[in-house]
Amino acid sequence: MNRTGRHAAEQKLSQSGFYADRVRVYPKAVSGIARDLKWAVLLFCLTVYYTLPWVRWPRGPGRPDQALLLDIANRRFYVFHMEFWPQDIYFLAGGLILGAVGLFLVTSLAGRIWCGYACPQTVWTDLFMWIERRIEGDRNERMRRDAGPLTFDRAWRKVAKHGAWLVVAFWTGGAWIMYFTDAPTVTVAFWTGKASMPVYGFTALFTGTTYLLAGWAREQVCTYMCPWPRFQAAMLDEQSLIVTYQGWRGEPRGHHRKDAAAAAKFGDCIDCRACVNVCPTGIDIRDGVQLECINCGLCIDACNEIMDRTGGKRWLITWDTLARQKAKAEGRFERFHLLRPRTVIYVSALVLAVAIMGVALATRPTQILSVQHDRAPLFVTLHDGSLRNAYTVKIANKTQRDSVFSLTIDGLEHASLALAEQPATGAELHLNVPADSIATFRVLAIGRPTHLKSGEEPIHFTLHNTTTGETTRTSSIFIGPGTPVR
Amino acid sequence: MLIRHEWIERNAILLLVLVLITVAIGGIVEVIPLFTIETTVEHVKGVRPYSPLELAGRDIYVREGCYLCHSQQIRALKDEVERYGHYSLAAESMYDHPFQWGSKRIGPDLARVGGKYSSEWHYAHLTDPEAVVPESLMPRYAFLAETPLRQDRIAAKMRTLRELGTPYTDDQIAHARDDLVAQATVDTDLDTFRKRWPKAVVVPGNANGPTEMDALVAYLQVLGTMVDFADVSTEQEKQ
Amino acid sequence: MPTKVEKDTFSGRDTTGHEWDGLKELNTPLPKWWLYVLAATVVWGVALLVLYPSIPYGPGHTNGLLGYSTRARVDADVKALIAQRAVFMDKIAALPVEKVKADPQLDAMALTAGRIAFANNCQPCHGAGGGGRPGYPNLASDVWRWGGTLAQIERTITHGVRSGDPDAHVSQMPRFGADAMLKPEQIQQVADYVWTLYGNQAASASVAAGKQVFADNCAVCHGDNAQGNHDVGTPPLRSRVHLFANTRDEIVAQINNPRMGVMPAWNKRLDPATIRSLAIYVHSLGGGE
Amino acid sequence: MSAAVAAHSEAGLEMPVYNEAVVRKFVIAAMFWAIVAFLVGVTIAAELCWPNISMGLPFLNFGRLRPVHTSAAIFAFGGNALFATSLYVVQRTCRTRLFGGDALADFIFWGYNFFIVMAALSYVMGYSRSQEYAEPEWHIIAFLVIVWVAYAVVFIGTLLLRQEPHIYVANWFYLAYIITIAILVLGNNAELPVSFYQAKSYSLYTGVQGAMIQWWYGHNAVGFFLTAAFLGMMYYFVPKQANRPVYSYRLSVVHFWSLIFLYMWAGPHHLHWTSLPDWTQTLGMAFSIMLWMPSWGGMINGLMTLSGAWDKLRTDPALRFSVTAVGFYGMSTFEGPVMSIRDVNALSHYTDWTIGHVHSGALGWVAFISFGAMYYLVPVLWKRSGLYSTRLVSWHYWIATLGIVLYITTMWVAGIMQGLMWRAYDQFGFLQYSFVESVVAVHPYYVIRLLGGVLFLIGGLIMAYNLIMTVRSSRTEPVAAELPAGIAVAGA
Repeated sequence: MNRTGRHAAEQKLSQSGFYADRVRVYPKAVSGIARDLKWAVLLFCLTVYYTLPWVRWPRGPGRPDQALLLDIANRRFYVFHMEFWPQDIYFLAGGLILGAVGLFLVTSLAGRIWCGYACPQTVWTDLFMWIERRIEGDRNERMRRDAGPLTFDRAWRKVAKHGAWLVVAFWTGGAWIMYFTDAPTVTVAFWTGKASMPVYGFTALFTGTTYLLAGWAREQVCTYMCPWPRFQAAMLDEQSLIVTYQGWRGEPRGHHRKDAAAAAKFGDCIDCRACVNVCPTGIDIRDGVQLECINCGLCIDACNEIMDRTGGKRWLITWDTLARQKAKAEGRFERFHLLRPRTVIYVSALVLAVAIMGVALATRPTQILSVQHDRAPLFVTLHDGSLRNAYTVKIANKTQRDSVFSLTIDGLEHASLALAEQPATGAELHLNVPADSIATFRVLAIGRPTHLKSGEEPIHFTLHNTTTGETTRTSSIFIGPGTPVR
Repeated sequence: MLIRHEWIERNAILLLVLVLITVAIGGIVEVIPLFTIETTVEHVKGVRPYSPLELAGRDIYVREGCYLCHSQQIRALKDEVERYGHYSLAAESMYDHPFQWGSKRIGPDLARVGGKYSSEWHYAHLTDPEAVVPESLMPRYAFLAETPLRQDRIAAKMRTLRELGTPYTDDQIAHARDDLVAQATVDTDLDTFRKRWPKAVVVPGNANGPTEMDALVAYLQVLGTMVDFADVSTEQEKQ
Repeated sequence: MPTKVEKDTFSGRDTTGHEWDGLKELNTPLPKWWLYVLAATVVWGVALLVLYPSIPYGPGHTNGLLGYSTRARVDADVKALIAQRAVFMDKIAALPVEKVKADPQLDAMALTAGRIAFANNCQPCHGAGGGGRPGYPNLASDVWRWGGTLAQIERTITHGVRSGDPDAHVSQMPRFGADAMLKPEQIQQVADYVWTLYGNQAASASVAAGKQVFADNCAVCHGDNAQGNHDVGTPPLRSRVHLFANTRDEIVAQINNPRMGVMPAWNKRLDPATIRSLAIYVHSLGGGE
Repeated sequence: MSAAVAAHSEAGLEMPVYNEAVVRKFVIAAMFWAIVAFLVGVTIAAELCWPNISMGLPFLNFGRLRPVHTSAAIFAFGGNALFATSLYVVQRTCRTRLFGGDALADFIFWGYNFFIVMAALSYVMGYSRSQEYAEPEWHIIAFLVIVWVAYAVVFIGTLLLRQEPHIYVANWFYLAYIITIAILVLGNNAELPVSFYQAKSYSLYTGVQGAMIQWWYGHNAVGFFLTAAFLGMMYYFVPKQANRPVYSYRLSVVHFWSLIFLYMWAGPHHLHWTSLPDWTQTLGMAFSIMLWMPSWGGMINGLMTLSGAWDKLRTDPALRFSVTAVGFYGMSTFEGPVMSIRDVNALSHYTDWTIGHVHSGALGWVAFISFGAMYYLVPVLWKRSGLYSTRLVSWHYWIATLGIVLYITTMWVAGIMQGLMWRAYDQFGFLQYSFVESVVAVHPYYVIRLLGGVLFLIGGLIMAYNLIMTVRSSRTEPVAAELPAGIAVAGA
């Protein structure tokens, strides 16, 4: 098997030294369909990331007008027309599960395209490499400079590159902060030195991590640190569409094709190493599927380019399944199997989960009623012999309007309700709860139950928003003498 | 360094000894000073060994694994101090064999539950938690009220604890069984009992002698009530 | 087993030369990034040890450059919280109790402050939530001895009952039996009468006689209709809620040799804002008039 | 392996006959206890959704069953898997039969499993010390100590009798675990029985010192039982299944010593903000952070061993479990140091975040690496030509992975929500939520967590069926000769 110069370099190191110097990868620029796709995804992702905090979404006076705002301090999460409270955080759990199953599905269909195209690590590394290339030149130029002496030319380019990286990293870290606090306000505060310490701290933290991860660590994150490649490797199967070198077509490889007789001995691969030179993780795809491959397909572009130039047939490296490759090598034909038990299960799980979440979102209550029975005293006897229980009632009004709620009780004989503060009693209480807030009331229920079963009875509270008409019910208990024990 | 490691790899006993030394260091540095540094357990007044009924209740608490859902440790955090009361001092669990600080709050912290609710509430709640707190996830402990408390072992338990350093007096151990019953009897003459066990909460009990639930409630009702924080200065709380 | 350093064909690295059950090891050097991150975490860890209390020695431990302590921090946090609320507490101290009650913000503050003060000071006698116990009034019910309005409650807390404070509530029920002010049969009769006020039955002749005894001896304090009198601290006897006398025997005992409660004056222990907050909290327990 | 066999026959050496009978017993026990642990776990997860399914029966209550679950998972399933693999690995990598004879090996098996049964029964009957992961009373622990000493004697004796000049890296880890667990158990179980005839005893330690010793024990039960020992398992089975040399011997050396040194310091991070003095908390936090890379050393060695054998993941389903296990190991050993930071811990402690973290380690790492080892071992030990069905292994893998995803995502989110609700203040500066409101809010998460647990249990049952059929079915023909290098596949 043809081993690359990279391994030769490592080999030298392995004989001495406690630690290995990293073998630098100098990916070469390439153009083609995979590259175009990657640019498109990159542009889309970065545009969304940097501009989304600036999109406005009017919500009325006194309320944030940022379309996407995760207001941790006030525990409100604004997503366009929707607003989430801490109790709604289960949508986050749902989202995480959807994300995980979605990744399972995508991986079993098309391998690690998440890694190759949409993962933030890939997107920012790509961006940083583009900057590197603009300043330090393409692969050969960079290798030559790095191998040469430290000239002024090399020095200023290095400084410029790291400077540019830091600017982008800072921009990235700054944008991150804007998702958690009003973007225009924090920008002004930031530059006038009036922002809070956490704002500066987190900006610095995310600037630093972006710079280190996308500028320095790059493919090492994917190879050594990220757990996802382990899972996805286990999730690939024979039917997954992955970047594949068509060995049956390419081998034996060789570039001595002076005459037709010699050419006939060789396969299509001319061993030009273009696929190796463009690889962002520095591997040789012709060795087959491997841990480092992120399925980005740049080697496909590189190979196609060479084939076009040398008059060979395109797609020597291509997207294909292992099963089809095996069949092709044996001269058989094999279809794609997109519908497999696994993918069907994933899709149905996804559809089900999306449906459940959609329904939950659409029917999300705009009010919450929480009723807690007082624990001390459990009940009070009044002078006329009637019994009174006290409850802490919390009403969350998640609408944007101040509302009047009516609270009623059923299941208790001769019942009346009162607020602890106000002596007046009646069958129904009217409670004001301001917009977007939780109000707490101490509610007294008075009754003369003639037969308390084992000292307590179940009762029900009904909350009716007179403004929106929404109704919520919850159950509680009414306690009297003769509690279960003693 | 790596060359020398060959020596270790070739000698099982050397490997064993080196592992032993390596793993011993962390524990020695972290544990032993907790016994030698005097401020580790704060010098505050009021903490006394558990009364016989409280001790019996505590044994039931331990037996039933209550610590799996309830912590007994108010952390030095603003919201916990507001919710549960003054943060826990090391002194407050100095007679706890073993400590019951817990590691998970499926239910609320109990470090200062003593006196927070009425004893009647505790009986009703232990019998059927959902009857008084409909949202509760707690299982029913009605069987505790039907199980008579074993009284014959209490003095032996107190003597065992005294051997481990709990300062039970001869008087306290001599009256162990009497006090066990007295604390679960409403109308007994309590003067001598109160002298031996200040701040102990007398629980209703019943004519047939204390049940396991009586003991558990007595224990719960004393939790966190022994130290009077009005008398504790911040200097005393420094560790 | 004979050992031989081999070269791994895939990675091009040397093995260590040993083999166990077919397993070999490569002699790959450590990844550089791994060492860097390890070094960074060690720097981080050491920085923590320098900045915070950490290293123990015999009788003590280092305190760290920051002078940090979790307990000092939480004390400061709680103080800040109290300071945040103090703005309101000062207003509470300055205004009469009804005005405090009328202001929703001050009311909310007072209720919370009162709840905490109640748990720390009042709960041992009056029970959690003011539920009371034999001899100690239930504050959540609608029966009051010394009055259940905000001002009356505030006054009771401030000066106490039979506390020795010059402004304390003081009253004395005569020992009708022990001092032979009533004959034993009169006591039985009046007890029967009071027993019916509780909603029970008794011999009608005795009740009628008792009613007369009551009008002659008791009504002056307890009221003609046994409705009680806040000025002298008499409870309403025509009620289902009683402090000392819940059974007929206890009624007799109370007439013979009455028990009377004592409550301390709190003005020496608590500041006016706290007392005012307590009054508002107690009033909110459910029985406030 | 084949190379080794060839080398032996060339050198005219006899292959020693190993004691595989005891390994087989431990494998069966591990499989049995795995099912028990998952089943009890599902039961108590259901009790947290609907508490009254315990019907108020004392022995079904959460407080008594939860130690059964943790002990069955850690000590019964994990322990038997470790006994099986350590005794298998030490024989082969030392090229010698177990020291001490077959009777002693059998005593370890029966003794240890008797200990498990005694412990589980004692919890449900109402004997517990109520110290986490150290619940058995004194007489059961006394018995365990005897068994453990026998185990140490057999293991160390085998090391001393070895026919190889060097001790293989897997055995370093196994040895460290055996020694350290002995120290931990003796240290944390110091207690005085009320009487020699009673199960009840009182711990020697009280309050703050007791807490420190408990978490010195508890954290290192995780560090040595669930980490170091399972790394030993990984160091044998991953290179074996991948048929590749271990990635880096030097990394093994550095991460082994740094791991066992640093781990012992990390206990106090379970006691942040408590009445444990600040200095101890700081030590715990600092050393937990330093522990990150030593932990990852094992992950790197496991994963990079696979370079060059990556395609095996598709043909060897057991390797799939091992690799995913290493991935989860990497995730939870990153999460651990993060949670040990004092301010993160203020939010995460006492919440279900911790539960999620523990299970990403327990389900993702410990269980998966054991599954991988057992799928490898069963055909080898019973001399079968391969597993009954690789398709069933795939089903097991997918169902179990989905179960883990449901479990850890919901617990993570639920934990953060609890933490946020407990510390939420309203605009006046008063606490916003009562405790019970956070109980109501986690209910849906508990239901999803239960579903995740059920999926994991179903996976375990599929595995049990597959392994039983591997031994019993005629499809997997017995092989008389030596063992296959990887796993050959009989059924499809």
